[in-house]
Amino acid sequence: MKKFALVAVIVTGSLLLYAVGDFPAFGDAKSPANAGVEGGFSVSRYYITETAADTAVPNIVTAVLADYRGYDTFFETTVIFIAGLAIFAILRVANPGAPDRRDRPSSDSGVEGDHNRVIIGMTCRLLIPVIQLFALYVVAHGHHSPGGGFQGGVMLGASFILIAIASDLDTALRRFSERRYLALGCVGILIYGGFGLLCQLLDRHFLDYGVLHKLMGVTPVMARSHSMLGVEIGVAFTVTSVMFAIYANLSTRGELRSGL
Amino acid sequence: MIPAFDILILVFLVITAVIALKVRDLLSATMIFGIYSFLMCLLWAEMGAVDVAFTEAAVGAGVSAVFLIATIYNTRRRSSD
Amino acid sequence: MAEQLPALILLAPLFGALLVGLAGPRDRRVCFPVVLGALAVSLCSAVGVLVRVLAGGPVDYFVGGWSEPLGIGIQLRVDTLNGLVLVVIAVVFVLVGVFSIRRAGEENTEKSPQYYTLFLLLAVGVFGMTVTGDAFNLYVLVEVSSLTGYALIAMGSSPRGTVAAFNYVVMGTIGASFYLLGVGYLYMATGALNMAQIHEIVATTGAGGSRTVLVAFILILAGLWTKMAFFPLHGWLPNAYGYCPSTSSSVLAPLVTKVYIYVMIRVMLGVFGAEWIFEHVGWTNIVVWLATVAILAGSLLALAQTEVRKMLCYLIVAEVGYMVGGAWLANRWGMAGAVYHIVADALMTLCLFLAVNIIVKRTGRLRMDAFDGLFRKMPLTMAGFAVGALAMIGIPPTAGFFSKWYLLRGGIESGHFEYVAALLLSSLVNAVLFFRLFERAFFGGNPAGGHHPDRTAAESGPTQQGWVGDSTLLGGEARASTLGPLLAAAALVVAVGLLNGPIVSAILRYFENMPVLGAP
Amino acid sequence: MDFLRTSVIPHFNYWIYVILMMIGLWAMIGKNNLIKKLIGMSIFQTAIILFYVSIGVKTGADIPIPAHHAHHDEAAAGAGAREEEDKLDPDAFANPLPHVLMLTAIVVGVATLGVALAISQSIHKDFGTLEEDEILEKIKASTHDG
Amino acid sequence: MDDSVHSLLPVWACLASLLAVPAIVLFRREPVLREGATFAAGIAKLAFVLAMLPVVLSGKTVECTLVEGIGGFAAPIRFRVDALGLLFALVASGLWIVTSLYAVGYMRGLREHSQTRFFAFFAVSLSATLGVAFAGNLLTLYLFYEMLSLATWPLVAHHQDKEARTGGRTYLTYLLGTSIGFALPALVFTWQKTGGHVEFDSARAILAETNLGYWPALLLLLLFVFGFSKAGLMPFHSWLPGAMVAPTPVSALLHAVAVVKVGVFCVLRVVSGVFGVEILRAHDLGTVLGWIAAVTVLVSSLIALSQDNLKRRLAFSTIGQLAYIVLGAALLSERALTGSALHIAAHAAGKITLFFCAGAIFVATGKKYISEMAGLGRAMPVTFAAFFIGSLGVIGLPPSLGLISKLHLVLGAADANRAGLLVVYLVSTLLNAAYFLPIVYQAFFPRGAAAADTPKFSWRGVREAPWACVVPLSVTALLSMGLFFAPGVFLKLAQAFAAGVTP
Amino acid sequence: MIVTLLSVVLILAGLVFFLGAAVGLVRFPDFYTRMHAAGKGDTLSSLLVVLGLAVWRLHDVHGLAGLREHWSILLVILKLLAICAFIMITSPTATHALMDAGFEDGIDPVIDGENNNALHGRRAQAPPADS
Amino acid sequence: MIEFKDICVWTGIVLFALMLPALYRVVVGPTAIDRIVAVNVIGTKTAVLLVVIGVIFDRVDMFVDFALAYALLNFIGSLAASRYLHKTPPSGGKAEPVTEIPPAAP
Repeated sequence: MKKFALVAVIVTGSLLLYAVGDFPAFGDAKSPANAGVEGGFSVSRYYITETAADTAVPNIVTAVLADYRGYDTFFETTVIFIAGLAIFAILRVANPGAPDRRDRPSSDSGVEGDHNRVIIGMTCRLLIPVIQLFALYVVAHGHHSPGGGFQGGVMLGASFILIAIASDLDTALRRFSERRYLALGCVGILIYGGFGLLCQLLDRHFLDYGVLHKLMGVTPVMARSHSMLGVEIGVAFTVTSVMFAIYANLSTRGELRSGL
Repeated sequence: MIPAFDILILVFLVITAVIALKVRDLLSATMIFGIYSFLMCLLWAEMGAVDVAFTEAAVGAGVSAVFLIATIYNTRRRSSD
Repeated sequence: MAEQLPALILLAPLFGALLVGLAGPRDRRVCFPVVLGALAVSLCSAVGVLVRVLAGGPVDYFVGGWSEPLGIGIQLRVDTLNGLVLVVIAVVFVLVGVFSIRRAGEENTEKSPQYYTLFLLLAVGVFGMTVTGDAFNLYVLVEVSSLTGYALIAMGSSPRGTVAAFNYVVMGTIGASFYLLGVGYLYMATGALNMAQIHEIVATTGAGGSRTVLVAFILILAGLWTKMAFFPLHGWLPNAYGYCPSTSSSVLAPLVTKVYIYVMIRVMLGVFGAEWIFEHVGWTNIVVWLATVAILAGSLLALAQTEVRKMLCYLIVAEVGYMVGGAWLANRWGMAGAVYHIVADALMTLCLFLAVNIIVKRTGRLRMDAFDGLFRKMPLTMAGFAVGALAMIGIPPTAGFFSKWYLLRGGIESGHFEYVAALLLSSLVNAVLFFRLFERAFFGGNPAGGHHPDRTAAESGPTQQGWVGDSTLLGGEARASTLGPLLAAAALVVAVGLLNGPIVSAILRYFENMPVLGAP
Repeated sequence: MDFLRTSVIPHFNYWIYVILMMIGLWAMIGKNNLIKKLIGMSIFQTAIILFYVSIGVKTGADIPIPAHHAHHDEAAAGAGAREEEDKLDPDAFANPLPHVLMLTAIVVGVATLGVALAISQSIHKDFGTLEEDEILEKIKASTHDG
Repeated sequence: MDDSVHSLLPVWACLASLLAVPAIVLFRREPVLREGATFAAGIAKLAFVLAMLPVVLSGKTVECTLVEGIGGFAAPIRFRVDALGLLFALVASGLWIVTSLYAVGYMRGLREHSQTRFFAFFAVSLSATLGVAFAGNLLTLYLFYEMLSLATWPLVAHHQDKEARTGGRTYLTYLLGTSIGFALPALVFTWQKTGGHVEFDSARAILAETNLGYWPALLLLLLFVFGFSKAGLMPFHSWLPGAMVAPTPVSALLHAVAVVKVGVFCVLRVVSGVFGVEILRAHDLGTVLGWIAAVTVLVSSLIALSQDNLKRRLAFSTIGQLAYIVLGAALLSERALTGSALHIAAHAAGKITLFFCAGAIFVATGKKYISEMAGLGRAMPVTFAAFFIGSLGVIGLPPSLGLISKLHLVLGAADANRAGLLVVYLVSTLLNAAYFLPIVYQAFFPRGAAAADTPKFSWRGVREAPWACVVPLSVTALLSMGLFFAPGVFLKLAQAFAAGVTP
Repeated sequence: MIVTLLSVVLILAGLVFFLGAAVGLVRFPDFYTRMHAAGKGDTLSSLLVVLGLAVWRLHDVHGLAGLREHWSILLVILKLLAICAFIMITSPTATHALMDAGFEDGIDPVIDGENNNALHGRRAQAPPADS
Repeated sequence: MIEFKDICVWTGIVLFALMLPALYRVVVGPTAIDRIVAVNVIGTKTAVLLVVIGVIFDRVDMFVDFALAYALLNFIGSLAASRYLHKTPPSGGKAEPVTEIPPAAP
């Protein structure tokens, strides 16, 4: 198997290096990608110059992500949702049989009862609210500074995982039960799709936020900016629930009982 | 784009990738893979790709390391190669 | 409303999936009506779009309303090429939807809501891949359908299924990443992501001649060939579809590989352009030889299998060889034959997999001895299986014959006689494969059981029951919910065969403005 | 020596991306342990992200979030007054498109990693090992008597 | 140019027996009703064919289209009944009734198993035969040709024991193999050469305008001729003896009338409809085809001589007689074509009688080998009398239609001044006589050990086969003799076909 | 001028402490001592560098009055201080957790130079070098 | 007067240089825990480096956000590793735990 791997690597490697010679220099501002072929129309130049006019959002990346190529991000969220569902389908065991024999009565059964968990428990109890607050800030602030639905969602998910690591999975599940995070995953995408469907109901194409100014009562440009925020919130919901779902299933091999 | 950092980080990247695949203990491999994603985040920041850096930071530090450790907990820590 | 149809094909299953995801765990009865409703809506809108395309030319749909400078937003495009493929996919999904009412329920009851959600999300992925006109968006939808594919295969309880799923994940990721890399190289050379824009830049400006575009083409091809299990890269398919749950194999086998063939044709003609490929690059001989090897290898490996489902999987590898060879014959008939074969092969494979899954479920045996005396026990299932098998062999009234008919014509016209010979040989091998099964089904397992009418006929054993004779006709038959789709698929195989005239003339309309493909 | 100057230094990022990709590919196919294969897969995917982002880099360009001093007074002065405001100079900012694409790629990477880890756990549940050669032996053994 | 009458008659004729299949399956419990359905279908089929007779005799063709094909892209599935088609249809549907009666007697006599399957597939194969007869273009011809191969496979392997399966397997390998291996590429090559026009048209052959070189034309001809391997030309003939493992009614109708005649009919269609006489004459391909047929005639007759099993001898004699028809077609003269068309009917009447007799002997005495039949004539006079009349028909001696057709063939060979092929005809007629007449002579005037009434040859208590077997064989024997005196319909049809084809 | 000088001094101090930590990480004989060096040195050096940069942030603000209308700079400085605070909290916790895990996992401290640890056999086996 | 930006670049380079010993410890590290400690060191350094890059780009307000996020998320990995080591039987730092865990019932 190793020989075959070597052959495959050599073949692909030489193919890729063959083309590297023909690449524009690294960092060249006039390369076809950055400035169009032979001065023709360049998509990225349009984004840089027109985003402010079209969507009044300073962070160009968020504007392109949520508005111009919103359809991509829509399916990106679906990919994450599918990953969560897939792991649920593969690992989740309906009625776990005998308790896991490795679950010896570990000394760190909970924050209270275990002498050396006190420090970690205390720090986490201190930090987790801050992380969650900061995550919500990141989601809300995606327009002006780097951040947005995904990053905020992952941080929120990571905070729940931190609860599970600091104490144990059951305390985390008490706060964010399985039924709730599966439902929240669907709700996230429903929000995102809802925005698109709303535009279709006002007979414009899917995800064409400009038309929502009729509902929001602001200029079409600002309507785009606000609906982008709404969409980011939807994404944050899905990503949070899926990240925690994946951790819950992976760490307990689908039994949601005594995991890592 | 900072040329000095760029070259340094890229070299570190290759070293970390090779070590991550060479070390036999999977827990160490996971943690070294953590460094790999830390350095990736630095590289994106240095190249001006701020959003990508944030995602890589959140995903690399927050999530993928923990998933790998969870899997190792449920399977075996020793790898044959 | 009519103007929203291309998006509706996609959104109906998506919102159906979310509804099932939300309502499903609460009570299971809601699942099935929502699934069928969503798929019915997408089937109607697919047919609606096809009618509009045949009447008024290609339909464009700009998501997000960004149409004026082309390439800013994402463009969905439906023309005669993918109009047909959309309808076939919708039909297959509806049929498998009906087939999987009871199946998913039996295997692991408490996971059926999740199974249906994944099933509908697979529909979203496959529809999206067929409709999209943006190179990177295609990658995202490839990932959507691949991930649902991994989940559907890994859900099963058989250990070999999970190992096969792991290999499928690794090879699928390599394939998808090569495609992504190819799109990256294209973006670096042309600065555009919209397929029409790239085509225009590659055709007109000097960028077309550069090495980057050439390597981009090789990478995209390698990626797609891995995903469609083209012969040298087919390692994952036989085990993946051989050992996965029955409902998953009946939805994945007919669709996934065919959609990637359509994607290859769309990328070849829509992004790089026929002139660029067949004149500037011009590897038709190499690829047709590869296809020939794929056909022969697929057929011969199928001959060597003992388990029926794995045999069918190797036949899929051979069929992929047909279509890739047809597309690369560089003439109008080969291309039309390849697209027609996508339609025909989807239905044929669906027919065969539905039948085999029913048979494996009832007899519990995977090997060929599952077929002993089946014509008497399950006549209707075997009738469906027979139609699918005849189509695979290429007996006239079925769609399989006509697709071979056009591929043969393409092969002869372009002078690739090795491809023609491979087509014929593989038809013969298919004949041997299926008549082995028919013989067992017709005449029972052990030859000794035959009744030899020698002179002393009077005192020989009691005469065997008549063929369909004395046992009640439908006694041993499967349930209506699993038999209906099978018979519908069989009927469709013959209908598509008889209607090959209008279908192929619609397909040829797409190739009119391509002089390099030869005069009509 | 000039080969180094003409084609390696200006394309240093692309050389490293090819090397990283090949390490990932080699690990995916060559490694025996399933978790090592997955680590190889992640390296393989991040290498592609490196390629994409290095397309959009421009020397001396700022991050693609314009500072927007005009932002404060823009709200005050209303849309009309902004017409004559000069459009941003594209060469001053990094190309945002690859960044958008790569957000998707990272997310897809995590999704695939998660699913693959789940599958490897269920393989461990069935076969008790994550070494590919041991798994193949167990399959061969089970097919003989199966 | 004769115009065409549009009517649904050919479709009804073809569907008549197909509609019988559900009836047969429904009445699987009541044999009487089941056999009734078969007879009703047979009679209906003959009626429809006869209804078309006056139209075709007046020179017009009956046409109708089943499935529409758009322009040159897809060939439509279309029926077009002309003289040759009608002749063959008449023979097939006529003899089907007689054979059904015989089959009922045979099956009842031996209490065969799964008779419903037998009769159902019997009906399906008949409708396929008529489909080939009425085919309006190459695609429809190929469609029904394949349908016939598949429909007859369960009949051949009816006994379900070891030899039956191997017989079925060789049967399928040869027929399906050659049809997909040779006929399909030839079909597609013709389609591609003529740009999608594959309609049979009495005015113009399909490949008339396409200027084919010598070698491509030869290759195409060989692909077609060996593709339709039901005609049993030499290298691809061994499926026919192999199929003798089937019950006798199957051998009788299918291998004397339906299956093999379909093969020869297709060769005639290819020679007349696809290539047309001018091209064959221009490239002188007639001689190549002629010598292939001649070799088949001589070799098969010699093998027939050496066969002791009666049915295998009849099988090899069939291969020889089919080669006569192909030889006639290869001569490309008008009278030869009339002869070969007529010989389809002549051989059918004669050979079916012989198979019936073989079946009757088997039902009555269980004997299969000629050496064991010495002296049986006295015990079964009617069967052996019919056997004698049948063999006269096949050899071509006076009181049988065979004589007229062989006469035309010989005169045709003379017209085309092919001395070599003329000699082949005469020699083979002698060989035919050599392997048939001794059977009859030995049956009536046993010599040597047989005469001494030794236990092996004592036929005490042996009576004729049941009436249901004896009546059909006598009817066909009388038919073969009667047609000698009044060839009428068949001769006119054959002459109309030959006149239409040769310029 | 003073502000830049102060920030440079802070940054240099940070680097010196990190040098200390790095040397400690390499030279110390066993796990616990290395942990000691890494934990402390690492946290302090990060603190100092970030403080240095926070201080430098004030360089173009002239006096307290300037601060009032440049509120955005104040926000940044606050965030930088928040980073310092969080590093102060998280890094020692992580080190503590690792040390505790190491001890629980059975790694023995090296009592005196010759590596014959005299921890009177509370842990039976010596920590063999990793394969 | 040397630009402050050059100072930052040099600080970055020195920080990278000083990461090398940590990398050395990762390569050599006798026990897994040593490697994890080295990873922890490099992790905290990344947060600092992010701020340094922010200063070099002169857009600290953008970079400070996710440097803060990084500082917060960084120690989850170490906590997870330590919890893993708690839950599994003591292996004295080697990869192979002393008592072989019998795999789950197949």
